[in-house]
This record gives sequence, structure tokens and C-alpha cells, in this order.
Amino acid sequence: MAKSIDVSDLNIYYGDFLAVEGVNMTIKARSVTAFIGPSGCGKSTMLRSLNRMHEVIPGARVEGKIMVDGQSLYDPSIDPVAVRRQIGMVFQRPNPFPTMSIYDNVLAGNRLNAKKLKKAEADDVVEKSLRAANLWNEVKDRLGKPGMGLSGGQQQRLCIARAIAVEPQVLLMDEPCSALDPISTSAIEDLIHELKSDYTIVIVTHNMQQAARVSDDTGFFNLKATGEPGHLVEFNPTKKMFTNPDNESTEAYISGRFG
Amino acid sequence: MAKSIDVSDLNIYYGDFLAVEGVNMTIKARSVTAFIGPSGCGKSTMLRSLNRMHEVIPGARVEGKIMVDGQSLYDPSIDPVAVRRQIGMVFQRPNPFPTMSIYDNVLAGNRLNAKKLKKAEADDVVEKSLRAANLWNEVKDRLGKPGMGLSGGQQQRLCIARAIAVEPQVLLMDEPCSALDPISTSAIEDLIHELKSDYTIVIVTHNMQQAARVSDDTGFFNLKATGEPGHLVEFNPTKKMFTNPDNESTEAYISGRFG
Amino acid sequence: MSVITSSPEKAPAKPPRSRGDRLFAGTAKGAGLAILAALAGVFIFLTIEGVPGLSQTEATYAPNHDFLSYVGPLIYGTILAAVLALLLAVPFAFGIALFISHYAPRKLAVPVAYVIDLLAAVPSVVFGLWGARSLATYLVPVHDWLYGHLSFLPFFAGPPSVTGRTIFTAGIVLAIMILPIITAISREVFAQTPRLDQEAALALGATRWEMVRLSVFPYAKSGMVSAVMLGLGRALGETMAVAMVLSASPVYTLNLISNTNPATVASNIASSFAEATPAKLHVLIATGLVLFAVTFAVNFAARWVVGRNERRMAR
Amino acid sequence: AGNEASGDSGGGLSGTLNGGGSSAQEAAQGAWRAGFQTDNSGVTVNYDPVGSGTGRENFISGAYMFAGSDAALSEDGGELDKAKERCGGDVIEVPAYVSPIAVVYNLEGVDNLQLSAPVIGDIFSGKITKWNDPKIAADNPDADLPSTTITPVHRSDDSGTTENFTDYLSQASEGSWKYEADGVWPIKGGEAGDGTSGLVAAVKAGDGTIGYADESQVGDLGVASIKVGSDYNAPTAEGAAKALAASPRVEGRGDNDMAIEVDRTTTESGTYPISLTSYLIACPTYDDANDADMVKGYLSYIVSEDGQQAAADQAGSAPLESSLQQEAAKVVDQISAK
Amino acid sequence: MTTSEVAPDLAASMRLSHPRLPRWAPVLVAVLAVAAAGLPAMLLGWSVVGWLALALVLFLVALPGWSMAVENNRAALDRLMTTLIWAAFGIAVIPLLWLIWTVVSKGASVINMEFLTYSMRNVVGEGGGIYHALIGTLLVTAAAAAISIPVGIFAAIYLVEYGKGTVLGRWITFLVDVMTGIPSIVAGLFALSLFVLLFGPEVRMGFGGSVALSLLMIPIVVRSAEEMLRLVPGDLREASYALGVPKWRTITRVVLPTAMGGIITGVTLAIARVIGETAPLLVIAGKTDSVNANLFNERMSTLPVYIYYSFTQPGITPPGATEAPGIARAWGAALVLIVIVMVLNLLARVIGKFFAPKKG
Ligand SMILES: Nc1ncnc2c1ncn2[C@@H]1O[C@H](COP(=O)(O)OP(=O)(O)OP(=O)(O)O)[C@@H](O)[C@H]1O
Ligand SMILES: Nc1ncnc2c1ncn2[C@@H]1O[C@H](COP(=O)(O)OP(=O)(O)OP(=O)(O)O)[C@@H](O)[C@H]1O
Ligand SMILES: [Mg+2]
Ligand SMILES: [Mg+2]
Ligand SMILES: O=P([O-])([O-])[O-]
Repeated sequence: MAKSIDVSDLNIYYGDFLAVEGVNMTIKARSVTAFIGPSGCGKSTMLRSLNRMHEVIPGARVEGKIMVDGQSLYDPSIDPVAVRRQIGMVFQRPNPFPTMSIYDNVLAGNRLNAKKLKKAEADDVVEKSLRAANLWNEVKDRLGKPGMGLSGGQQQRLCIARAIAVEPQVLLMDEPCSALDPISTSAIEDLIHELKSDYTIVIVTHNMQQAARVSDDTGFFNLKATGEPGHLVEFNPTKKMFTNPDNESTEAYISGRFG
Repeated sequence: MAKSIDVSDLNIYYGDFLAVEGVNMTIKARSVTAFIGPSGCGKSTMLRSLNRMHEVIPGARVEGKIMVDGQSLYDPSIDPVAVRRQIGMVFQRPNPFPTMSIYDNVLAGNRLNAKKLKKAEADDVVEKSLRAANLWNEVKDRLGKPGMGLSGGQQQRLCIARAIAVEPQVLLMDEPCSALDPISTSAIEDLIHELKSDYTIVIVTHNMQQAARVSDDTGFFNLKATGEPGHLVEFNPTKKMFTNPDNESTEAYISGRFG
Repeated sequence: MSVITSSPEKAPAKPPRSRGDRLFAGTAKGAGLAILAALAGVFIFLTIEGVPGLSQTEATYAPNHDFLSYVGPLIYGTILAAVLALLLAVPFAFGIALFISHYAPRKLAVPVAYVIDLLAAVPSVVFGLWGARSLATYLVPVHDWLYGHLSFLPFFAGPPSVTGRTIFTAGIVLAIMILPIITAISREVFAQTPRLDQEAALALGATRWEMVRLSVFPYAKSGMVSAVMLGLGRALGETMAVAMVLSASPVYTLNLISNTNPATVASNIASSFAEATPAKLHVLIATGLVLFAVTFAVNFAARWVVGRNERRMAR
Repeated sequence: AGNEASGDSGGGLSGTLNGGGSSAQEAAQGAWRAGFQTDNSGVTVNYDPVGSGTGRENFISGAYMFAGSDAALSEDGGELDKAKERCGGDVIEVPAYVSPIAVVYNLEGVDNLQLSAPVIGDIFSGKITKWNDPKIAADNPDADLPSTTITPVHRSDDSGTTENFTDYLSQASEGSWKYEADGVWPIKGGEAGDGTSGLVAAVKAGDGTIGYADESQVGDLGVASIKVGSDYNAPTAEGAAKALAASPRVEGRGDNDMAIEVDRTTTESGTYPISLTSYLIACPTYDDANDADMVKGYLSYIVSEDGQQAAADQAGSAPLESSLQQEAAKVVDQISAK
Repeated sequence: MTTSEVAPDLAASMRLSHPRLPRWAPVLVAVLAVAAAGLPAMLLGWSVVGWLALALVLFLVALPGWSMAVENNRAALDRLMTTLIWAAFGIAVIPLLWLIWTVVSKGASVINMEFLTYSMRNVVGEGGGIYHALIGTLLVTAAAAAISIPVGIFAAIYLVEYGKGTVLGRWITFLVDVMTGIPSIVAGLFALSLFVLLFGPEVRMGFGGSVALSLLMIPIVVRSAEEMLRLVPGDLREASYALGVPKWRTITRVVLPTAMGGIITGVTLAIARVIGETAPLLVIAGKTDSVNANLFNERMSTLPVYIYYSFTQPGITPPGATEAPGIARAWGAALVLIVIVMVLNLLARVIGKFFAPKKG
């Protein structure tokens, strides 16, 4: 089921502004790939170009090639809607649908595809997804309440549950744990471990330990200088990256005092 | 300049919902106090009650006493606006003012209070604050650009700069680094170290290492069970907390696999 | 630390809000109260001047006989015209608003928004003229077609008007008149939908329409209701354009395309006002009072429906 | 504005003179205003064409110094008494504007329609529905009448024109019109237009339409000739003025009150019986001398030969027949300050 | 299509490129629909309108139908909605341009210097201008705006920032809605009776018109401003409070600027709505041929009233002309009125842009 993703010579623009330049990498199927790097280097931008969410920003565009299982992602014959359906995404800031209940939030994606879910089936999906996101216990008694009434961390887990509920084949996560406490973070990391046997997962994180713990491969992005576009400095198996990186600046960044 | 804060028998409500119950603690002047605990246990709520930001939510109220340098914070004679000017705050989500440039964002606290600043003085405040927030180099060439055009991390640092610019006496930070990369995080931590010689700082964090690194005292909040109000489990010097906590659950939480 | 307390030596009885705050809050509340006062003024005026109109001599209500039979067709006509206008305008208005905020290329959206706003500026007299002299003539074949194909429906029972000056045409003119108001307000709220909300839907694999349904509509709902209420208000209260377009008679009819159509309260006041005796003027103002009551009821009902929806949402 | 004189006021009068009422008079009032203001550059005359009813009411309440009205003050509503009260004595009512009301139609291929009162009554009460009805054909032996459906158009607003038209029908139709004279159209339903302009537009818009409107406003519409005696007369100013001169006064009015009861059934040749007579209403005395002077000056100008001719040129009305004109001038001349 | 080459093995795993209609599908269907509709239109002798209407219906059926066959139901629905939204725009543009074209084509020819700088004093027949009415409209509308904008915005501020959930707040919200339904003529009659009560029966003044127009304007200002204020994220208010900024300064310096774009749209809309209003001005501001620049004394002509009377009392058609001179003047005045609002709108847009939240 899972997909491998080949990125070649990718330039990503916001209008005229080149945000990320010349990226080449192969994201392996059934593995976890982490993007790390300083703020503003284009990790989120890179991630969003992988499920064609980048293009929803007016003026934003992409040059180069991204191949998913042999299909060119930016080919005119590709339906971005189908892409996003199969390549799910969790954002940096939690964004539950404000008018929907917790229950409906989780099911939002499923409802799009199958208008009529059987009640039992739906209940099942909701419970499974919320459990996987480690939120079930906290909300099981108020599934009908609005999703916005949760704490920041709870909201983020709700968004993860929502993304998981449609069973995507690739899951992109943009600092999914930055608003989470250790317990939830740990639950999410467990979840990532679980999912990777079937899915391809790409995660942006500022937390070196997290990258080290969960990922198989790591890409390090950096800016040559402020104002310059971000670029991929090094892409290697995480083990190698954290013990014996090819690049000096990688080492400097990783060995920063902490993560 | 700095203030000590005494909290006694504090209950915090959202309408009828008791979110935090029976908190007693003393936050020492010229020190850094960290609040840790699982998501939803009321850390943010507790923090917001310290500068009367809690009450801006409709229906939200507080019972009990908070004494700042011997003055009761919730005394009717106290002006909450004056309180907030002296007890600054940085939020979990970056929230720069969308209509303002980077420059104006930093000066917002001064300008909005109708303080007249000379141009040179203002430039000075902006540079000092942005440097302190480790953002100066990235934005010094585009101070006139809108603050919303920055990356998430940059926005958060902008908000920190904005809070510092008014030179508060107490600084409350709600997971200020959760959206930051290690480099900025390190800069903020340095900043906290610097500031604590003059200011009282309270920080909410999910990152145990961060709590251990920056704080002098740590409060651990927890929920007895889901749906129950959060409460303060233990409040102790950070050293003691991280080596020899009084409470079992504290130990369990801290020794969780990571932070 | 004395900085925090505004005046430590004073008794702490009154809340130490700054004068600026009190003044500002007072002004804001004052403005709200001023609106209440204005409305109360209108209501009192309508009552004092209108109540004598309920019981005048029979001749005053010609060609009807008493107040109820006089006001009935007017209220009916007002509601019929407003409903027609809303039915026509609301889908178009939301469609155009969406077109401007989410569908059109930027280069097209800006001028379109501008032109639609301009429409709000066309004087109602000009709407009336255009409606009566240009549009109505062009709609005569439409009337004939509706009569020819759908005359089994009571709405199109005919015989079709030869001038096109029917409530059907009036409804279209009203719809065009309320279109800019509904469009402008709803497009503003559509455009304000946070990007994060919209991306939440897109990232789940929603098509553009599904994104609109999932993120934009729920977010904009209150604004959309406001926009429709404003449009409804204008449709209920429009005076000149209806008076000029409509071939009016004091009757009840479902027939939308014949030359016999009920007038609206406002248009009837405008056209009867000129020759009105004092007694007739009381009657006319009394019809205004009834319209006021109807507006009140309509709003009440709308609010109740919306409120019930919201309550169900919150559960 | 570029056209407004500044500085010296010729004629000696100055101030603002406000009046209003009959909308039928507006075009003529425009001509009178211009004439009077040209002679008296310090005076501004305002005339609100708000309708006769409102005009009379505003005169009674004191809002207007004079009013124009398509109908004389009536006695039944106590209107006349209230007006007397306002003036503190008799009220001046003089005819100022006489205009024929044309029966207009829009029917392809028919240019010279001729109609008699009973047929008009049948048409407007819906008894005749086709243009080629034998009754119409009887009036028009030479015309080639189509079988088009007749769409009668009436005024939807309360109107002096309607009142005069229905008055004509009720007097002259020999029973085919069953209603009394009324400003409100007595039949429910049918094509209707708001105001003279609305009615004319409606007649223009449809095929087979017929309506009634002030002759000066009919434009290029077909105009029917009306049977008077054994002739068919087209509406003319002279015909209308003649019919008015031949009509008796309303009984029991004061010396200054020239209210006329128009006789619609006259068979005198050359008359045209469907006409609208619009009056000026004023007080014989005013509290303020300047007001009195302005009203007197303005009204004198209106009923003067010059004034009547100006209105005929600019508004297409019929100048008052000379005996009426002289009488009116005499009445107006009595206006004075208290 | 690329799809068919890669489809077989992918269908099992991940269908990123389930069959899609080609990019030019809508164009093709449009052309076919117009052509197909042409046949019955030609045979039955329909007008262009009937032809295009049928073409639209065909398009509405064919494109989603094709999409449903090739793509899937959701894509079909999306295409249907996209078509409907474009159609809504296309159809609505017709009367719009028609109306504006009517006004421009009939009005442009009379507009010249004399028309703009002369009043109607002593003018009979040809000539004259709208100067007096222009002055009147600008003054009356400005005064109405001066009343309504502060009252409206402050009331909206009360509703959003202070009165949320209070009984008074709920009543005001409700009654503002009711207020939108006041017929304009009733507003005029109300203003008249109010001023007669205060100043006696002969009172007529421009300011009375302003008061009447305010009744119509305030609810629009309140409603639109309220919506825009509501949309300002709570985050921003909190950020400001946390800097020790008092509530009123937070409102004036943070909330209002953030919502300014929308508020300006609403205000412009409200002005546009009342600047063309006839009935109330007819009743209270009256009409005159002469210039009167005093809002508080005597009759004051305004453009809508001028237009109304020019149409309903156009004078007689001079021999040789096709219509009375008043008609052309009326169209000219209508065009001027629209241009005024257009300029106002442009101005509002510029100001709005200046305040608009800067995204990047
Ligand atoms: N919508 C946008 N329009 C224009 N420029 C943008 C936009 N979003 C991001 N950028 C710019 O693109 C660059 C990369 O931004 P991006 O958000 O991808 O960084 P990041 O690595 O995710 O940072 P962080 O760790 O802070 O989230 C930055 O310089 C940023 O200012
Ligand atoms: N505005 C609100 N209205 C009602 N309940 C709220 C509100 N905000 C928070 N709560 C509830 O109060 C409790 C404490 O929330 P709080 O945001 O303080 O948690 P937290 O410890 O900061 O969590 P996190 O680490 O996820 O930010 C939670 O149960 C939450 O659902
Ligand atoms: Mg990012
Ligand atoms: Mg929190
Ligand atoms: O002069 P009218 O009353 O018929 O308008």
C-alpha cells in the first residue's frame, strides 16, 4: 500500500520568492522520514508540496518533479483532490472544524467519500482513530461537544485522529507534537511506529530526539544566508546522520545543545 | 523591580466548569518557575490567572487569592489593565497583529498605550527587543513588512520581542518554544537566563529538559482523572523535583521516556 | 508596586476602570440605546398616527370596505414580492460572493466585486424605470412561455400580462436590488474564512466545493444570515421601484404573471400618499404599522430557526 | 449655480414662497415660476407636486401659502371649513389650469379611433374585450379593427385624472359605467400604472392597450376622438376650455370661490368633455405683508393672460376662457395683508 | 492520457490519477452545448436568450454527467457547483451591465459643464442642470453618514465587545434587523412628523432628509460592522490585553483596524443604499429649482428627487423632438449619481486596502 516518493530538482516558489531550491531526495515507502532544520528554512513548504497543498496559496507554484510510485505528482492528469485524500496531513497549528462536534470532526474526511456511513461503522472509525491519537479517554463522554472546546494539545490530537480516520497511505506531519505534552507525544510516536509498517510517513520536527527516535531517514534543510532560499543540505539514514553526518553544518545543528 | 507571587487556595472556573482546583504556591521574585503536566491539566489556565487574562473569557472566574508583592491581584481596587502591563505574556500560538509591520508589532505595547517615543528611541527599543528574541538578523532588512509574512517560528519570536519591549516585571510564557527550532529555542532560553536577574518569569513547557535547564522551581500539575479538575501535585525547586520528587506521579511523569 | 493600583488611597469600592474605558463603553452603549430610541420613536409615531386609521369611514378604504380587507392584500403582496425576490436573489448572491472570494481569478474578481457594488448605487427610481420600461417588455415572452408551458401551476395561471408589469417582474427587479447587499456582505465574510480552516478541509481530500461546504459556509453562517436579513429588509421596504413596475390592484392572487397583482405596503403608501386625505393618511400609516409588525414577526421567526439550529449544533 | 442671478432684486419682492399640490400643474407651475422669478429675482417659488390631497392638507395646516388642487375643497370632509379657519375667513379658489384628458390607445393598424361614452364605459368595465367588437366597429365604420384582446389600463394611485375620467363616465355613459366618480379606480384587478407617466408607459408597452391621461403627456400614442353630440372630437385645449366655460358653478360657495361643476354631457359642438380643471387655493389675507405680496404677485401672474399663455406653451394646457380669466384675476387681486 | 499507461497496477494500490476529464473538457462541452441548443432554437425560431438558456441547461447536465461517468460523483458535484457559480455570475452580470449601459448611453450625452454647474431656476424646456440637486445630495447624504456611521459602528462595537450575551445586546441585534424592514417612505413620514412637531407645519429641510436616511442607513452599518468585528480573532484581543492595553484602545487600535476593510465595504454599501433613495426625501426635503446650501432651512433638491420629478413631470415634448427634455436630464442625473458612488467606492477600496490585514 505505501508509497515511495522521489523528489528531483524541486524549486518551490511563493510568487516570485524562491523559498526552497534544488531538492533531490527519495522518501522510502514504509518508513518514517524526518525533516529538520532551523526556522524559516522551508520544511513546511517542502512538506506541503508533497501533497499539493502548496498550490492552494495564491501565486504559489512548484518547479521540478515529484514522483509518487512512478506517477508524477504534478502531472496535469493528476487530481490534487485524490492526492490529498491519499496523502494526509497534520498541521503545525491544530485546526479542527469549528462548528463540528468532536465526533463529526473525526468523521469529516470519511463523510466526503461515503455519504452514508452506518452508525456502527462510524462509531467504530471514531473510536479507533481517537484511541490511536490517544484522545479517546479524554473525550469519549463528550463526543457531541464542539471540537473547539478542547485544550490546544487535545485539539492537535483531534486533528491527528481526523487525518488517520481516512486511512491515508502517506501521512505528512508538520511538527505534530509541538503543542503536545510528553504523554501524548509518546502516544503519537507509538502511533507513528505502528503506522509505518503500512504507511509512508514524513514528519517535520524541531525536536532532535524525536527525529532520532522515530525516523529512519532524516533530511536536514538550511538557509545559506537569511533571504536566500532554503535547500536540502543532507539526506541520510537517521542513524548515520546523528552519529556521522556528511556535512559539517549538519553536525553543528544536531549537536546544538539540545533538541 | 521583580515581583514575588503568592497563590493560595486558588480555584479557576470556566463558567460552571472547575478547571483548576486548590492551588497553593509561591513564585519567587527574580527566578524562573516552570509549570509542567499533561495536556488539559490547566497549566495555561493557571498561567492566565496570574495576569488576570483569564477573566477576558466570558464566564471565566477565579476563587481564592493571588498576592503580588503583598497586593491582592483580584482586589476590586486593582486595575487589570495595569496588571497586564506589568505582567507580560507570550502565548502558545504566535499572534502578531495582522495590520502592523514587524516594526510596529514590536512597538505595539508602547504605541497602543499612547506612549510617545522619539524615532531614535523607538528604533532602539525595536532593535534591542528583536535582538533579545534572536530575530534581529532575520528581519532587520524588512522591518516595514507585515508581521504575518514570517514563518511560524519567526512569528513566535516576534511575539516574544513584543512582550519584552514593554519591559514587564513579570513575564508569563505559555509554551513559547513549542513552535521554535533548536537555535531559536536556545536563544530564548539564554534570554530567560538573562532576564531572570531582574524579572520574575513563569513558563509553561512540555519539554522536561527545558524545564530542567531554565527553571529554578517547578510546579507539576495533573488531573486526578479525566473530567476532574486539574490540581497542583507538587511544587518544589527544580533540582529536587528532577532528582528526588516528593510524589510518585511526578516521578512517573518526569521519567516518561523523553521530554 | 503602587503602579498596579490606580489610586491606592481611595476606597476600593468602584471598579478602577480607566476613564477612557468607561467613556468608550458608555458611548458604545449609548449608540445601542440610540438605536432603540429611534426605533421606539418610529413605533410610537406609527401607533399614534396609525391607530385612527383602523376605523375610518368605508369610503376611505375604497375599493374595499374595512381596514382588514384593505391591508390584507398589501401585506400579502409585500410578502409575496419579498419571497420571490429572496428566492431569486439569495442563490445568485451567494454564488457571486463565492465566485468573487473563491472561484474567480483575482483579475476578474476585483472588477466584478466593484461592479456589483455599483449596482447598490443605482437610484431606486432608475430601477423602477428600467424595470417598467426595459425589463418588463423583454419579459413579456417569458410570461407567455410560462403560461404556455406551466399554466397548470396556479402561479402561472395567466392570462399573461401584455406589458410584463407583473409581480414576477417586480420580484426580479427587487432581486437585482437586494443582490448587491447580500453579495457584498457575504463575500466579505467568505473571504475572511481562515486559511487554516480551509486547508483542514483540503488536506482531507475535499474538492473545492466540499471545502466551501465544510469550512467556508459554517464559518460564514452568521454573516450569511445577516446578509439575507438585510436583503429581506430592503425587499420588504422598497418603495419607488415596486410602485413604478407593478400593475397593482387590491387583490389576493397566486398568479404571478397576470396584470392583476397585489401591491406592497410601501409602494401603496408611496403611490396613495399624494392624494391622501388626512383620514386616508391614517389608514396608510396603519398599513405601515402592520408591516412593522410583520417585519417583527418575520425576524423573530428567522431568529428562532437560526437559534434552534445553533442549539442543535452545540448540543 | 451659473444661471442664478446674484445681487439686485428686480420687482422689489424678495423671499421664499412655498406652495404645492396637484402634480398635474407641475409643468405649468414650472413655466409660471420661471416667468415670475425672472421678473422678481429676489423671490424663490417652490412648488411641491405632492398631489392635490396633500396640497390641500398642507394648505390647511399652514405648511403651504397656496395650494394647487385638481378638485375644489370639498364640503363633506369638513375640508372647506378647516380651510376657512386657516384663512380666518373666506377661501380663494380660482381655476388656473385646464387640460383635456385624452383617451389613449396602442393598437397596431388603427390610427383614428372614435369612441362614444357608453362604449368607453363598456371597455373599462370589461364588458367589451376584443377590439373588433361590433360596438366599437359601430363607432368606427372605416377602421380595420383587429381581434386583439383589449387591455384597459387605469391609474393605480389615487388621482385627479381618474376622478375626472370616472366622473365623465358616470355622467355620460348612459349606464354602461356603474360606478360613481372617484379618485380611486373602483374596479379591482386589471392593468394599472402609477402616475400619469406610469400609465402612459404601460399603454405604450402593450399591444391592444387603452388608457386615459393628461393630453400634454401622451406623446406619440394614439388618441381617440370622443363622441360629442353627433361629432367625434379629438381632445383640444379650446374644446376643454369651452366645456369649462359652459359649466355651472358649485352652489353655495363664497364670492371668491370659483369651484366649477363640469358638465360632461354637453353636446355643444367643438367642446371636449373629458377634462381636468385644477385650482389654486389661497387666503384673501395673510398675517405677513411680504407673504401677501408674494402670493398676490404670483397668483396674479398665473391667472394673467401672459401666465395662461406661458402655461399653454410650456405645459400644453388650455388658457382660461377670457371671461373666467378676468373673473379670476379680480378675485386674486383682493389678496392683502391683515 | 497518462492515466491509461500506468493505471493497471496502480488501481490496486493508489489511484492518484483516476481518470480525469481533460483540461479543455468544459470548453468542448460548452461549444457542443451551444451548438446542440442551436438546432431546436433554429427550428422553433427561438430568440438568442432561449438558445443560450437551453445551452446552459445542456451544459449543466452534460459536464457533470460526463464527469460522473469518467471521474466520480464528487468530482461531478464539484463541477456542477463550479458551473453554477460561474453561471450565477454570468447571469447576474447581464441585467447589471444592461442597467448600467442603459443609464450611461442615455445619460452621457447631456452631461456637460452647464449641466453640472447650472440649477433649474427659471429654466423651462431645454437647458438647466443639476447643480442644486448635486449640492443637496452631497449635503444630505454627508449629514446622514455623519449621524449613521458613528452610531452604527459604536452600536456594533457594543454588540460585539460589550453586550455579547446580554439582554440589551440581544434586543438591539433583533431590533436592528427589524429596522432594516422600515419602508423608506415610512422613515420619511416619521422624520416629517418629528420635525413638524419640533418646528411647525411649514418645516421642510435637508437635514430632515438626513434623519430619515439615517434610519435606513444605521441598520446596514451596524449589521455589516458587527459581522466584521465578530470575525476578528480573539487571539489578537488577548495579545493586546496581555500588553497591558486597555480595552477601548484594544478596540480602536487593534480590532477596528483589523476589521476596517469590511467595515468600509459596509459603510460604502450603506451610503450607496441611501444616496439613491427617493421617497423619504420627497416627503421631508421637498424640491426646489434653486440652489440651497443650508441643510437647516427650506427645501433642498436632491438627485433622486430630481430624477423622480424629471421622469414623472418631464414637461411637454417640443415639436420635432422624440421626448421631453426632462427625460434626458433625468438619465444624466442618474449617471452622475452612479459616478459619485463609483468614486466613493474607489476611495473606500483604497482606504480599505490601506487598513487590510497584511498577509505577506
Ligand atoms: N504564504 C507565504 N507567502 C510568502 N512567503 C512565505 C509563505 N509562507 C512561508 N513563506 C516563506 O517561506 C520560507 C519558508 O517558510 P516555511 O514556513 O516553510 O519555514 P519552516 O522551515 O517551516 O519554518 P518553521 O520551522 O518556523 O515552521 C520563509 O522564508 C517564509 O517567510
Ligand atoms: N475557553 C474555555 N472554555 C471552557 N473550557 C476550557 C476553555 N479553555 C480550556 N478549557 C478546559 O480547561 C481545561 C484546562 O485547559 P488548559 O488549556 O489550561 O490546559 P493545558 O494544561 O494548557 O493544556 P495544553 O498543554 O494542551 O495546552 C481543559 O479541560 C480544557 O478543556
Ligand atoms: Mg513550518
Ligand atoms: Mg495550554
Ligand atoms: O394629476 P394626477 O392626480 O392625475 O396625478
